[in-house]
Amino acid sequence: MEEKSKEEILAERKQRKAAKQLKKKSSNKVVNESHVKDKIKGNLEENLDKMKISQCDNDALKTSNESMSVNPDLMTHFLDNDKKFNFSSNNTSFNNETSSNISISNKECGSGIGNGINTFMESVSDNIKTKSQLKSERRAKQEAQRALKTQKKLDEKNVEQFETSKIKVNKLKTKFTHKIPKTVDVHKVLLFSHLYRNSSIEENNILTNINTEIHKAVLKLGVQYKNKVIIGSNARVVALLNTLKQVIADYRTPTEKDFSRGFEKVLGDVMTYLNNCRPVSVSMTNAIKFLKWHLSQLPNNISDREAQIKLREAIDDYIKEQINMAGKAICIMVQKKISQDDVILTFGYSSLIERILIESFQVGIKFRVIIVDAAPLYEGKELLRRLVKSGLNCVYVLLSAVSYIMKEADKVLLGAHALLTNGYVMSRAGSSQIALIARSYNVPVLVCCETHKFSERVQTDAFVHNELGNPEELMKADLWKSNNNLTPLTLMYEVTPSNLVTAVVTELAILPCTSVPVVLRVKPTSSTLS
Amino acid sequence: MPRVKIYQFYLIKTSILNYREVDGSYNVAVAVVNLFKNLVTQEKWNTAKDLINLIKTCGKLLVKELPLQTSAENMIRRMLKIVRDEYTTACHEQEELDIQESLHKIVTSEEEIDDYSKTVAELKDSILDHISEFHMELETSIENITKEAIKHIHTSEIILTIGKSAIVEAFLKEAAKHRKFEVIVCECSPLNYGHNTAISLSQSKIPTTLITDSSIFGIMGRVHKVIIGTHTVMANGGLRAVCGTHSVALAAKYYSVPVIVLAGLYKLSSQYLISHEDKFNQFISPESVLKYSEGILTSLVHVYNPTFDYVPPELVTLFISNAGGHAPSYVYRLLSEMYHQDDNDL
Amino acid sequence: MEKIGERYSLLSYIREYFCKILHEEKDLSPGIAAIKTLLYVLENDKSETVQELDSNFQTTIDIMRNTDVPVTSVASGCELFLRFITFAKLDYKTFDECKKVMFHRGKIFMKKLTNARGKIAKLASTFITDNSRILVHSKSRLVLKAMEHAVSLHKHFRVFVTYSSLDNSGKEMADELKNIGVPCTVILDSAVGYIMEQVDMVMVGAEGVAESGGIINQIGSFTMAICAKEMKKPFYVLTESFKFTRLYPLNQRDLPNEFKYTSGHLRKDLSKEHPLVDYTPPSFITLLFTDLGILTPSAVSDELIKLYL
Amino acid sequence: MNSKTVNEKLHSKTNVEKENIIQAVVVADSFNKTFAPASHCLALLPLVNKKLLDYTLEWLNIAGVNEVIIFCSSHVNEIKQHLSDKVYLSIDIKVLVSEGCYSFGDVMRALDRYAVIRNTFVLLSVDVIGNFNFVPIIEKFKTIQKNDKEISMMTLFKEIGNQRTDLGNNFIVAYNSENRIIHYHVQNSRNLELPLDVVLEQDFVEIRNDLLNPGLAICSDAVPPLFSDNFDFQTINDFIRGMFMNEEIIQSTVYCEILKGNNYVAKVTNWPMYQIVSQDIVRRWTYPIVPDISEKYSYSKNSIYLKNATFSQGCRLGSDIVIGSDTKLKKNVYVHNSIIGCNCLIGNDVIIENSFIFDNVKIDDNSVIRYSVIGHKCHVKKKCVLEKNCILGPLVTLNAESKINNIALISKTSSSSICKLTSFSDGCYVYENSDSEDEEIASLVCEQKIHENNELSSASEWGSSCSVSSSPINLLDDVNIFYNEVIDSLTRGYEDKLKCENLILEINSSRYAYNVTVNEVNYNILRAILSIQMNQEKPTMKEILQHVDSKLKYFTPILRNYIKNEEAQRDCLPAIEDVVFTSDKLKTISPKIIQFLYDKDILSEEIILSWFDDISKNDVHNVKNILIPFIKWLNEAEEESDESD
Repeated sequence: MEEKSKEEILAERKQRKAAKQLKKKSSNKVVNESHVKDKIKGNLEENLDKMKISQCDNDALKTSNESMSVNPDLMTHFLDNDKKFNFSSNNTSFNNETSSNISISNKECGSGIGNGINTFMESVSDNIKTKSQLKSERRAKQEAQRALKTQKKLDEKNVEQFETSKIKVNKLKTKFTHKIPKTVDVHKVLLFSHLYRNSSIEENNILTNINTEIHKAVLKLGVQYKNKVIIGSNARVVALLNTLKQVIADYRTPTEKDFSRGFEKVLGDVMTYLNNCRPVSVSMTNAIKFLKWHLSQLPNNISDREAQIKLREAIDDYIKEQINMAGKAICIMVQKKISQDDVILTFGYSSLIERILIESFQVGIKFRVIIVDAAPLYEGKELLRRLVKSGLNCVYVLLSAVSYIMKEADKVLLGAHALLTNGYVMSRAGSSQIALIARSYNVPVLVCCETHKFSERVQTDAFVHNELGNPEELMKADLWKSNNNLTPLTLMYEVTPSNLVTAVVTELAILPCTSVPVVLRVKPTSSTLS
Repeated sequence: MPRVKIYQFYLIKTSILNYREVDGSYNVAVAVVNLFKNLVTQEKWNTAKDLINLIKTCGKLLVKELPLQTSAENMIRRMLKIVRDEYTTACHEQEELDIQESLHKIVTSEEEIDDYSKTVAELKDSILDHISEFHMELETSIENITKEAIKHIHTSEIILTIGKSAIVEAFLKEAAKHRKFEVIVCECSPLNYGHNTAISLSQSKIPTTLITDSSIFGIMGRVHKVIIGTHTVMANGGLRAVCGTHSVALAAKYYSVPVIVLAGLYKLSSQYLISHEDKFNQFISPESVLKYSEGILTSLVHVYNPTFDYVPPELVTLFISNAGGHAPSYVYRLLSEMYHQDDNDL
Repeated sequence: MEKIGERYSLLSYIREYFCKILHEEKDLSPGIAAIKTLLYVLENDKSETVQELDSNFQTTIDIMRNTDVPVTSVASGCELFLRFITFAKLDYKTFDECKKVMFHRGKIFMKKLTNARGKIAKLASTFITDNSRILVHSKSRLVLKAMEHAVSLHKHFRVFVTYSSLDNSGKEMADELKNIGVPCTVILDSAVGYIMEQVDMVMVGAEGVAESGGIINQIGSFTMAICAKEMKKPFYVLTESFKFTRLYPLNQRDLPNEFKYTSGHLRKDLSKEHPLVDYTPPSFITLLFTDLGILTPSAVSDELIKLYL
Repeated sequence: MNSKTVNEKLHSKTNVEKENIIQAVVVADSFNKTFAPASHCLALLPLVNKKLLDYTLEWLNIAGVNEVIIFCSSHVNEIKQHLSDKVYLSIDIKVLVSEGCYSFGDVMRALDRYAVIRNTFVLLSVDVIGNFNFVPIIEKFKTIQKNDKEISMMTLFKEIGNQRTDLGNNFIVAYNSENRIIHYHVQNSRNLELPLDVVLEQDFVEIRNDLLNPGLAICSDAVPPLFSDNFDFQTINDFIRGMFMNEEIIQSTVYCEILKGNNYVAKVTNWPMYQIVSQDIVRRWTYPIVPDISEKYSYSKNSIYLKNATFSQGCRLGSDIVIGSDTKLKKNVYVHNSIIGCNCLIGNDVIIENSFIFDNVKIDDNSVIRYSVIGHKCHVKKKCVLEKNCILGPLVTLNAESKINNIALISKTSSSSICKLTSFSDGCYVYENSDSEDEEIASLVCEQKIHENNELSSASEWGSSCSVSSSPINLLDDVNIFYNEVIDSLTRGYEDKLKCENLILEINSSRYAYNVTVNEVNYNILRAILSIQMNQEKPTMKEILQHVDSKLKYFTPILRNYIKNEEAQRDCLPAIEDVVFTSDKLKTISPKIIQFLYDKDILSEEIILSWFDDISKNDVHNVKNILIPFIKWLNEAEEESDESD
C-alpha cells in the first residue's frame, strides 16, 4: 500500500515538473493546477496500464522512468538513421526538451485525437517535436477510451523503434505525405496565402540546417520559439542573445577564415533556422544587426578569445541598456502619467506593461487595472495572475466586452511588437480595436515600446507582413478539416494606425508615433546599424 | 389571486423555452403571440379595458420569466396596440387610426379621454383576426427579408458577420443561390456563436472564414460589407446586439465599410439607452471567461461577461426589416406605428 | 362704429394683458402667455366673420411680437394657435358654434400645454442616473423641473451651469438648483470645452425647435453642442411641443433677425448688436424630450408635417 | 372558467408520462446548529437577502424537476407559512413532516416509510445552491441503469480546482471509465491510500481531489430502503462508503458525475462557506439565479445590487454589495463587500465591511461593523464597534458604544441546545463556545487569512512562472523546484498539523522526482524549515523566537529522519548560514537555534565547533560575536563531560 501511493505521487511529481517547465512564458500553455490534475490522470492511467501489461509488478516507478528515459535515445535512433546526424553529443541537451514535450502532448490530448494527429502532421518537420507528437497521438488515442488496445500497439511500436527505428520513420513519413494535400492545400484564405508556410519546404530547410553544424542551444531555442514556449518580443530577443552568447563561447574559427567572417556565416545559418521555426521578431533583427555591426568592427587578426570577450560584453551591454535600462526609464515616465485612483486598461501580456504596473503600484500609487484578453494566446490570464499575486486590484474581461468596460477606463496602456517608420504600431492582434474603442470613448491610448523595437519597415495593413496562428486552437480540427468551405484563421499581429494612438512612451521621451523616423535618425546605435 | 394562476399556466409553456438563451428571439416572438391568442380566446373579458389590463398583468409575468427576451416585451406591446386599434376603429370609424400623441392631436382633440371602457360588438373577433394577421406577418418576416438579399450582395464580395443570427444565415444562403461571394465570421467569444454560423454557412457551400475577435480590425480593410443581425433595435435606431458588435461597427466605420443590419420588425423596441447595465445588458456567468476551477483567482478578481453591446445609430448604415430598408433615423416612425405610447412601460 | 371702438379698446388692452401674464407668472413661457392672450382675445372678441377674427388675431400677434420678450416661442405658439383655428373652421358650418368649439378646444389646448412640463420632466428624469454629472446652459424651466423630479426620486447627481453672461440667468438657475438640494457649480461660458470631459451629458431647454429638428436657444448652446459631439457626450433637449416652428434655418445667418434680436434692438444697427439666440443643427442633438414623448431630431419634422401638410 | 383551466393543468401533466416525472427530495434541516444564533431554521436562513429554501425551489423550478418534496422535521409551521405565498410555475411542492429525525439517515428512513418515491429522484438538502438542469444528468443515470441494474446512486461533484483550500475539498474520489466510484475517502494529508487491488481490476482509473462534494445525488428508488436496512448510515457519505466497503453484502453501485462549466453548485455548510457562496452569487457564478434576475435588483459595475434603496449625500459604495429594498442609508455611510437586507436603517457615518446584515436592522450613527453577521430586527446603537466574527441573533439590541471582538454569538433566547450561555447586556446572552463546539461554531473567515492562503497555495506555481520572466530560457533547476515543494509541504504540514511521517514520505517522493542528491536534501530540509514565514508581519523578537522554536520542535522527527550522520550534519549547517545569518532578526537568535539542534542531538558538538571555526575564519555575516558565548558554553560542556568520566 505504502509503496503504491508513493508511486502515484511520484508519477504526479514527474508530470507536474514537466508541466511546470512547459508553463514558463507561454500563458496559453499555462497549465493551471486543475489541468495538471488531468495530466496526472493521463499519466496515472498509463502507469496503471503499464502495470497491468507488465504483469502488475508493483514497481510503477521503473516503468514510468522507462517511458521517460526512452525518449532521448529513441530520438537518437530516429535522427541517426534518418538524417545522418550525430546526436550522441546532444543527447543530454534534449532531456529537458522531451520532458517539456511530454507535457505539451498532454495538453493536446486534452483537445482530442484529431487535434493531436493534425498538429502531428503539420510539424513532423521538426524532429524533436515529432517525438512529442508521436506521444501526443498515442495519448490522444488512449484518451479515446482505447487505452488497452493502444497500449499494446504502443509496446509493439516501442519494440520496433528499439530495433529498427528506420521502418518506424518510413512508416511515419508515408503516413505524413499522403495526409499533406488534404490538410494543407485547401484551407488557405486567399488574402493570406503568402503567409502560409509550406511545411514540406520548411522541413527541408530545417533539415539542411541541421546537417550544417548548428549549435544545440540554438536548436533548443528554435523549438521553444516554435512551440511558443518563449513569446513576447522582449523575451525572444533576450533568449536569442543569451543563446548566441553560448554559441560565441563555443565557436572556434576555422583555420583559413578570420573570426568575423566565419561567425557571420554561422550567424546567418542560425537566423535562417530560427526564422523557419518562427518568423523572427523586429527586436531580434535589430539585435542581430547590432551584433553584425560589432562583428564588422572587429579587427581581422583578432584572436578568438578577445573577439568572444568583446562580443559578449557588447551583448551584455545591449541587454542592459536597450532592454533593462530602457524598461526602467519607461516605467518612470509612465508612472508620472498614472495618477491616484486611475483605472488603467491593458491588453494581452506585455512584460514591459507588467513591469510598469507593478513598479507603479509599489511606488504607492493606488489604481485599478482592467485586463482585456483575447484569442489566440490568452496571455492576459498570465498577466492577471502576476498582478493579483503582487496585490493589484484587477478586472478581467475578454475583447468582446471591451466596449462595455471602456467607459470606466482612464488610460489605455498597450505593449508593442514594433514601431514602424510610418508611425504605425505593429502589435498583437486586437490592439487596434482597443485603440478604436478607446477613441470612441475619448480615452487616451499610450503605447509603451523601447526604441530597440523601432523598425525601418513601413507597413499600412495587417496583410502584407504578418503571422498566422494555429487554426486548431480556434476551432476543433475535426469540425473543419473535412469541410473545404470552412477555414479558421488567426492573425498574430496587426498594425494600429498612428491616428488611433495618443502617444508612444519610449525610454527617450513620450512622443507622437509620427516621430518614429526622427528617433531612428537621432538614435546612434540604430543609425550606425543601418 | 386566482386569475394570475391561469396565465401562469400558459407561461409554463414559454418559460420553458430557452430560459437563458440569448438568440432565437423569433421563436419567442411567435410563442408569445400564440400565447396571447389563447389568452384572448380563452379568457373572459368584456371591454377592451379589461383585456388590456389582462394582457398587461400577463405580460409582466412573462417579462419576468424571460428576462433576456425583449422581443417578448415588444410582442406584448404590439398586442396591446392591436387591441387599442381595433377598439378605436370599432368606436369611431371615420376617425383616422393614428391615436399617437401628436401636435395635430393636441390641436384638434375634443374632451374625449377614451379609457377603452365602452363595450363594442364582436371586438373579440376583429382582434383575433388582427392578431392572426400579425402572426402571418411574423412568419413571413424572415422570408421577406431574405428576398432583399440579391439586392445587396454582388458577386465576389467579401462579407463580414458576427455571432449567430438566423436571419443573417438565411439571407446569405439565399444570396448564395445566385451569387458567388465569401463570408468572414467573427467567432465572438466567449460564447463562440460564430462557430455555428460558420459551420452552417460552409455546409451550404459558401466559402467561409472563421476569425478570432482579435482579427476583426486587421481584416476589415478588405471587407466590402458588414451584414449583422441584432437582438433589439432601440428607439433611437441604435442596436442592442451581441457583444463585440460595437468593435465591428467601429472598425467598419473606420474603413467606411457599410453596415447593414437585418432585423424583423418584432425586434423594434421602444427602449432608449439609459445606462449600460440596468435593463440594457445581461451579465451571464463568468465561467466562460475565467473558469471557476481556476481556483482562488476567481475570488480575487472581478470578471465581467456581458451579453450585449450598444451600437449607436450613427454607426449603422441601413436597416433591412420585413417592411423594406430604412435609415436608422426612420426607426422612430416605425415605432410610433407599431406601439402605443401608453404601453411603453408595462 | 362702436364695434370698431370695442375692437380698438380690446386690442389696445392686449399689450398690457400679455405683459401682465408674463409679469405675474415668472416661470411661464412667453409662448404660452401669447396663446393665453389669443384665447383671451377669442373670448372677448365680438366679430361676426372668420376673416374679422383672423385679422384681430393677426394684429394681436403683431403687437405681442413687438414687445421686448424673446419672440421665438411667441411666434411658434401663435402659429400653432392659428393652425388650430383653421382646423376648427374646417369642421363646422356656422360661425357661432365654430367659435364655441374653438373656445372649448382652446381650453383643452391650454390644459395640455400646462401639463406638458410635468410629462417632459418625467421623461427626462429617467435619463438622469445616480452619480451622473450634467452640464446645463443658462436657465431653463424645463431642465429645472426635470431635475426637481429626479431629486424627488432620490437620485444623486451634480450639475454644472454656464453663467450665460448674456443675462446672467445661469446664476439664478444655480440658486434654484441649490434650493432643491442639487450640488451645482457655475462656470464661465468659455469654460464649456474644459468642463465637457468631466460631464456625462448635456441638458438644455429650447426657445424654438426648427423643422430640421435643430433648436433655437440662448446663445452658447451651439458651442456647447459642438463640444459635446467632439467629446461624444449625449446632448439632450427638453422642450414643449408648441415650440415647434415651421422654419428651416440653413445656418446662423439664415436665422430671421426678429428671432435673434428683441424688437428694441431690431431698430438699431444690428452689426453692433449681440444676438440673443443661436441655431443648433440636428446633427448635434441626441434626443429631444417633448410632451409628445422622446423624439429623435428627425421625428420633429415628422410631427410638423403631420400638422401642416 | 377555473374548472376549465384546472382541466388544462391536469391535461398538461398527463402528457408528461407518469413515470417520467422527476421528483426532488429537499431535506430542510441540517441537524446541526452551525448557524445559530443568526437563524435557528436552516431553510429560512437568508443568503443574499433570500431564504435558502427559495434558492433551492427557484433552482428546481428551472431544473426540469416536476415535483418537489420538502422534508422537514422542525420549524414546520414557519416553513409552511413561508411557502404559502410562493408561486413556482413548473413544480408542485409537497411538504412532508416527521418529528424526531436527528440525522439525514433518519430522514431517508422516514422517506421510505412515507413511500412517496415513484422513481429515480434528486436528493439534496436545503443548503445546496445550484443553477443547472437535472434532465441530462438523469438521462445519463438512466442509460447507466440499463447496463448496470445495481446502480443506486449517482453523486454529483463540482470541479473547483485544487487551489480552493478554502472550500474544504478534503476528500479523494477514484472512479473508473464508467464513472463508477471505486474509492472514496475523506482525508487531510495530501497522500492518498488506494487499495491496489481495487485499482488493478480497472483498466482506467481517475483519481481526483480537486472536487467539491455538495451532498447532492441522483438516487434510484432503491436508496430509501437501503437506508432502512442499514441503520448505521447517517449521511450520504456513509452511504457511499458503505456501498464499496461491503459491496458483496449490499448489491448496489455508486456512480459519480463531475459538474463542469456553467453548472454551479455549492453547499452552505458553515459560515466560511456562507461567505464564499454569497460572494459567488454576487459575482454571478450562480447565473441565472442572481439577484437582478430573480429578485429584480438593479445591477451595476463592481457587482453592486440595489433595489430602491435610498441614499443620502456622501454615501460611498465599494464593491460586491447588495442592498435590499426600502433600506435607508444616511449621510457618509461606507459599505464594502457586504449584504444588507430589506428596510434597514443605517445611521450617519456608519462603516460596514465584509458583513451580513439581515432584514429590518437598525444601526445608529458612527457604528463600525466588520466581518460580522447581524440577525434581523437587531438594533445596534450609537458608536458600537463590532470587529471580526460577531454574530448577533435576531432581536438583539446592543447598547451604545459597546465594543465586541472575535467570536461573540449573541442571542435573545436563553435556551440553547449547543452550549451554555452567559448573560450579556439587557436580556441578551453570549454563547460560550465550549471547547467541544469550537469546530462547530465556525466563525467568518477574515479577508487577510484568505489572502495568505492564496499566496501559499499559489506560491509554488506562480513562483516558478515568475522567476522565468527575467531570463526566459532558464529552466528552474530541479533543486529549486524541490526546495519549493518541500517548503509547500512543510508549511501545509505545519499549519494543519500533519504527521511528520507523511511529510517525510512526500519529501522523499519529490526528492526522487527531481533526483536530488542526499546532501542537497539535507541542506534544503533545514533551509526550508527555517525559512517558513510566520503569519503576522513585523513580529516581535519574542514571537519570532517562539515561532522558530515551535517549528523546530514540530519538525524534529523530520530532521532526525534525514540528518543521521556527520556528513548530513555538515550538509545542513550551511542552511543555517544562508537563512539565519542573512536575516538580522534570526541572526540574533542563531545561538538558540543551534543549541536546540544540539540538544536534540541533531548536531554533534564536534561538527558545530569545526563549523564555527570555518565560518569565523572569514566572518562574512559577522556572527562570530553572537555565537561566541554559545561556543564557549559548548566547550565548557565538553570539558565537564570529560571531567565527569
